Amino acid sequence: MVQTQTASATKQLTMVQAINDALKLKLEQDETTLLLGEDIGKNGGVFRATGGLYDTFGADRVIDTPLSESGIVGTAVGLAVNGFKPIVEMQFMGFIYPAYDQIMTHVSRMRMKSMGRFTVPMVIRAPYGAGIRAPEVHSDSAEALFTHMPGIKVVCPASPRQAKGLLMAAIEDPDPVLFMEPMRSYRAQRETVPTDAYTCEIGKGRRLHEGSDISLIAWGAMVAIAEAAARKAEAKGISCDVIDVQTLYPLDRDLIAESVQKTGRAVIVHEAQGTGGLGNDIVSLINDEAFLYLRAPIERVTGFDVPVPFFALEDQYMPNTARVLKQIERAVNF
Amino acid sequence: MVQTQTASATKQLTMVQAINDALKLKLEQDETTLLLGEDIGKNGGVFRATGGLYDTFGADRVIDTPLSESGIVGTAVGLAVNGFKPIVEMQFMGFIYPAYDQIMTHVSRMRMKSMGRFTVPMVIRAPYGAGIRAPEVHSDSAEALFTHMPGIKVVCPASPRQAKGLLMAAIEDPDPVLFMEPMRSYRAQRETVPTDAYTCEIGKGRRLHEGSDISLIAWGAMVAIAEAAARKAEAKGISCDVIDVQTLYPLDRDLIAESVQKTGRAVIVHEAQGTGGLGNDIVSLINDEAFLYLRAPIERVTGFDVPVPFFALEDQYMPNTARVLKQIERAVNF
Amino acid sequence: MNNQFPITKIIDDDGTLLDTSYEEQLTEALSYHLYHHMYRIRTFDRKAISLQRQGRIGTYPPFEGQEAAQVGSAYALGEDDWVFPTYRDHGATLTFGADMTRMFMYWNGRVEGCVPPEGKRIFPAAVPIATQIPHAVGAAWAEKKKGTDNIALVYFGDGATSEGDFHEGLNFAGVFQTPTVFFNQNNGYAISVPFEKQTNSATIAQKAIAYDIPSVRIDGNDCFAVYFTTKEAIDAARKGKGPTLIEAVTWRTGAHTTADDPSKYRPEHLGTDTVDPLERLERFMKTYGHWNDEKIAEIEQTCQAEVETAVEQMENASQPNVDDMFNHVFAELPDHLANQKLAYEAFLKEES
Amino acid sequence: MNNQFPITKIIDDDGTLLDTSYEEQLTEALSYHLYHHMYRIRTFDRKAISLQRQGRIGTYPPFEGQEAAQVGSAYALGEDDWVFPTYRDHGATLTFGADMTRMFMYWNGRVEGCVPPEGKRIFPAAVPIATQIPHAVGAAWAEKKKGTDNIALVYFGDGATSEGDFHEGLNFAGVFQTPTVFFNQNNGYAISVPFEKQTNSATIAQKAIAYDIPSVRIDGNDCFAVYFTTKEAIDAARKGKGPTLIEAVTWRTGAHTTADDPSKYRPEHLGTDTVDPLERLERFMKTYGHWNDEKIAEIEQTCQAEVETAVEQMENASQPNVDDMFNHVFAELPDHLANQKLAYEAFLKEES
Ligand SMILES: Cc1ncc(C[n+]2csc(CCOP(=O)(O)OP(=O)(O)O)c2C)c(N)n1
Ligand SMILES: Cc1ncc(C[n+]2csc(CCOP(=O)(O)OP(=O)(O)O)c2C)c(N)n1
Ligand SMILES: [Mg+2]
Ligand SMILES: [Mg+2]
Repeated sequence: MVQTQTASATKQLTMVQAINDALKLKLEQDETTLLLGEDIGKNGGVFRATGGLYDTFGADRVIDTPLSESGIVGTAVGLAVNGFKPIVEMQFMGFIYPAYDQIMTHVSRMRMKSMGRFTVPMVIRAPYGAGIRAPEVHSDSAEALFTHMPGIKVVCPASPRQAKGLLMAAIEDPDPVLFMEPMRSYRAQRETVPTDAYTCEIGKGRRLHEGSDISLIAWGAMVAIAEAAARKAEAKGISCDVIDVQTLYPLDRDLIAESVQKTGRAVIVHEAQGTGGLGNDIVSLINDEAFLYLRAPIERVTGFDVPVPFFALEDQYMPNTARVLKQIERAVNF
Repeated sequence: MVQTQTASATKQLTMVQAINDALKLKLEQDETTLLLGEDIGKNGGVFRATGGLYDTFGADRVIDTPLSESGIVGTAVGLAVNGFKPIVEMQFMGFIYPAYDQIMTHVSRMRMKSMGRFTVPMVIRAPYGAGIRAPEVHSDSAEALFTHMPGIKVVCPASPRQAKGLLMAAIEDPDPVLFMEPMRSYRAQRETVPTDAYTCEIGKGRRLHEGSDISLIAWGAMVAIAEAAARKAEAKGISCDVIDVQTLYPLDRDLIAESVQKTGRAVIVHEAQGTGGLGNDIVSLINDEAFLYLRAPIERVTGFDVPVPFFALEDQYMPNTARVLKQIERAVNF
Repeated sequence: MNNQFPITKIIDDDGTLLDTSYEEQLTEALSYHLYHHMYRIRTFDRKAISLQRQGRIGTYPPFEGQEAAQVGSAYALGEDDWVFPTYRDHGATLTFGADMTRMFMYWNGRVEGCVPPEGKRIFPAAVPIATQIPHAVGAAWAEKKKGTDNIALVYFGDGATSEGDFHEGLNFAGVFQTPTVFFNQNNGYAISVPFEKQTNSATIAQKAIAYDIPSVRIDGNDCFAVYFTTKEAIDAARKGKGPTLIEAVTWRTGAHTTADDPSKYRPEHLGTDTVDPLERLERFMKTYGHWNDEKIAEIEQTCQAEVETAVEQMENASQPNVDDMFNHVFAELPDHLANQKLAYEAFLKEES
Repeated sequence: MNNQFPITKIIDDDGTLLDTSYEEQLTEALSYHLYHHMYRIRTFDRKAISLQRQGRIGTYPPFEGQEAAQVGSAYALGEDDWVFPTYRDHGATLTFGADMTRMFMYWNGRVEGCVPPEGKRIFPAAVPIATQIPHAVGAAWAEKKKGTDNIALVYFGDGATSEGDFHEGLNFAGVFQTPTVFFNQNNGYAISVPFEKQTNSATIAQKAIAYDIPSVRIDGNDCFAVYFTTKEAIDAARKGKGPTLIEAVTWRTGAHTTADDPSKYRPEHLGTDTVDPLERLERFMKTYGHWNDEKIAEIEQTCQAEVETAVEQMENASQPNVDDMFNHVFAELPDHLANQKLAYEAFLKEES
């Protein structure tokens, strides 16, 4: 038992532990990596994503900043163009907005405007999403504000193993990456995670379940909802192809197109508001790549077109298994 | 001749004059209206949209502010909840990003979070778009960042007459309105504009040309492109239904749905980058409302997925008549 | 710099009067009012912590230690003034007239908690740090434009001074000379980040120099210093003399929120020499003969009962209404949202 | 406040030496270098205006009047230092080593204009106001972390001080003691908004108090005051003494840009008493025997020729390349973008 389990080869980790693990490995491997953010030092981050790193790597590499998102991202631009690899934490995605100007006009455009002379290889980590009874503004899912911003990649893992591998890849990426972390999944599940360094390719989604009747397309915390709905649908005899998008920009167009070409039907699930949401891009993608295969209108199950409500109503806002199942049946019975 | 032309009833105005006219009328009609912005006072705005208003209404109502977009919008929130109707100018839409946090977390959510007790009936005017050989960042089309933000309406006129009527409606609206002004159209055309006050309904698009083969859907400066493409298509025997969307949030779903139900084909034209653009919402809308009528994939002609380039290449970035025509033919020949 | 902004006190830690010019104004009635409010909000605060521990409300940010700062300032406000609080200033808003039941509801994730009593000009607590500062400038500016003598008072923490909105708000106030009182509670920490890491300046008061706004640094645990300083700033604003920045130096006794563990980042010994603001007032009252055991007992009972009733009302409140999620986004429900609402209501019916 | 930050000069308007402690350092060589640079950038500037009028480049923001501020500061920089300019600071970047042809290209809408000569650490001009300020803090911080003695100098205008990024940047510099020189050109106006409407503070220098950063207010039209003050600030930064804010009081002689008409908002009489910075240096040089008509004529010819050549090169440059629109968005062209590029190239071929 002890031998097959080779203690050093894998660990059972939650997502937040896997993220911590990736950060630690990268801080060890690459001297130019720096962590910056509010309360990420002694306090280890409000979710403990950076727990222990301050003690190990010191205040020069794990840097508690002033409460100043634009200042954090703006100085990180300067650090990044000058040889460092800043990994900045926005305490919650709902607090990324003050840094929006810096991200829009500099982080994402620096390579373009200097024809590659100055580049900003930084990672912006942002815990996002509802479902943890947090106060107002803490529960936003703002991916669509960044997938409409050429020059930055957007990544969102759905499981501990993917979180570690994608974060390591994001840190190694020569371009800026917005790394969205589903708070609701931070401690939802433990998974066997390799102890060593590894990367998961940015730009690729994954198929979690092979099926023939309908494609379920989701990311982040909604992947678990899609999987649960798929199980219920399978019980009703509907075979689901379940796709975890993982990279929200650039999308893995081939994976999604192939899946819908096979099934002829799709339900896209996301937590952000439907209007303006990334789901619409995926509808467009399917329209472009699988029009003739479609056997029913594409369904979307998303947050309603309202601000994420205060937490007493957040469960009403978010897609859940029953809502997804209903749209699956609607598509199949069209 | 003189009598039918009733000099006081209409004027020939450019769009920027029509906007000036609307502001002037509202400042006269409603004592609570205030203009705030950078260089809108003595200077009359960098595009002269507020020309003459400082002299007429004085420094207390036409207010030159510090260079501080978040400060402008943030103080306007305070003015708006306390009895005033601020009409703020963002000098260019590319400079709205520093105010993004205020718009996202307060302007658009104040009614929601106070259950209607505090409301923010303000108008944010923002000249947008490429095509005038402006420096970097001055040419952004950022509508999709605001149509994904429940609680604010987004309006974008395509002609002088509509600009005046829509702006007056925006000022009268009890909710915040982002009013996008296509810089390229500011002086492109003169139109007969009624001298008196009038409003055009927010939430409604308009059909500019009736046709049966394909729906062309556009807004702002792209309406003229769509119309030109329609004329070329008509010459080739393709009959186009041309729709000016006008209100980008909430969309006039019925108008678009009816049109595509009739034609079975659609080309959506917008200037913003395709990925994450509002075009995808319209694709979704058509998927939802006209799936069974579709005879070809929906086409989009948009800015490429790159930052708006420096002006030597801006004509290459933007949709033009030839690009639109090509997609029309592609859809029709599908 | 420090010396330009010494900490002003009216009473000392042991309750003795330091600034005798205020002697006549430190009446028994004032002592009781301030004590009552401080005791009341402390009772609320401790109850909220215990409710959170029992899972009866959500994450909660306690203000224990900051009662003098919150009560002293809010007590100085006039009926028609505006208040712009943060998530930690419900002690102040309760003092100013917010409804206690709704305050509990707020911390239970209910949007109803943001709605002030009719006519009370209390803004929903700002969650994104510093964003409320320009709001207070705008609301005060509106009063000035209307020609009233109402003012706006805005609360914010030491951490908030690092955000752009702090800067932009104060700059506008300076330029337009709005009747705004900027009330800073410097409680030494922004979550885990100590003030010395937040900024290189020794004080927050000195930051007002950038905008040529008068400023003052006071002992935020001296309820009299807070009350009279705030009152003077408010009076100046009412008289058209423009804005003031007040830095009230105080101390958060407990955790940042119930989800926070200050032992992770705050050295044990820090704050141990800070005298509790209620105790400090008690000492003063006892020294100057204002203290009456019976009256105090009565106050304490009243407050306990009020808090218990509010908890009960919060827990007996009707269930959150799904309609509320849709109804307050726009003045009129747009068609697409009306459809979403209808469809969701139908779905809920089916499911049940 | 004003008195705390008097305007420092080394030479007077009439060219006489005021601060004799610098006497030895005001060498003939220095005079010529500064004159050469100032004359050179003025030649560029005037040429650019005339090109714009002829429609040969796009909208252009002239810096005439600010030559001493730009040259004096840029001339104080070391080879490996960083510069973060705005759209109006190409006088400074040309002095520091930017390529003149590319500068003309920039104002002709060519992205090539942002690319500095190999090894030159000149950032693309920041267009959104004040956003470059934190960049300079970060780049300087990186130098500190690497243990070099390089510094970063950032240019910004008076209007920029109202933006949140000014505040956040300076606050970071104070906290992390980065080797950053904040070089403000207070030219009295932000487009049409005069400094007194931009902020209530009498000076920009005093704003540094908020961050406990040393600051100084100088005559920005005195090239020696600018040069030596900047040099001292740079030296302090190199030696680990942290950031400095310099307010260089100057005057924009012309319009905000070629699209602007200052007569709309700027009273005629303003600025008339400002002595042109080149003329001021000329007076000094003449008084102190540095002026040599022949040498000056040579400088003038060299500069004219250089500018003409640069214009020619700009106009003979290869056409803008459509590929460039696609190729520099990411390190590797993503598939969807590669497809857009291919399709567009095919379309262009069809069309032609
Ligand atoms: C823009 C923004 N960034 C981050 C946060 C997360 N956050 C909540 S409270 C807090 C610290 C605030 O410190 P301070 O201003 O001193 O107020 P205090 O909590 O001490 O009352 C932080 C970082 C936030 N709410 N808003
Ligand atoms: C964020 C932002 N808002 C508005 C503008 C438009 N704008 C360009 S220059 C300018 C004035 C800048 O004034 P100042 O900082 O004094 O610099 P100067 O132009 O005088 O050199 C404005 C408002 C901008 N570029 N960026
Ligand atoms: Mg604090
Ligand atoms: Mg200026």
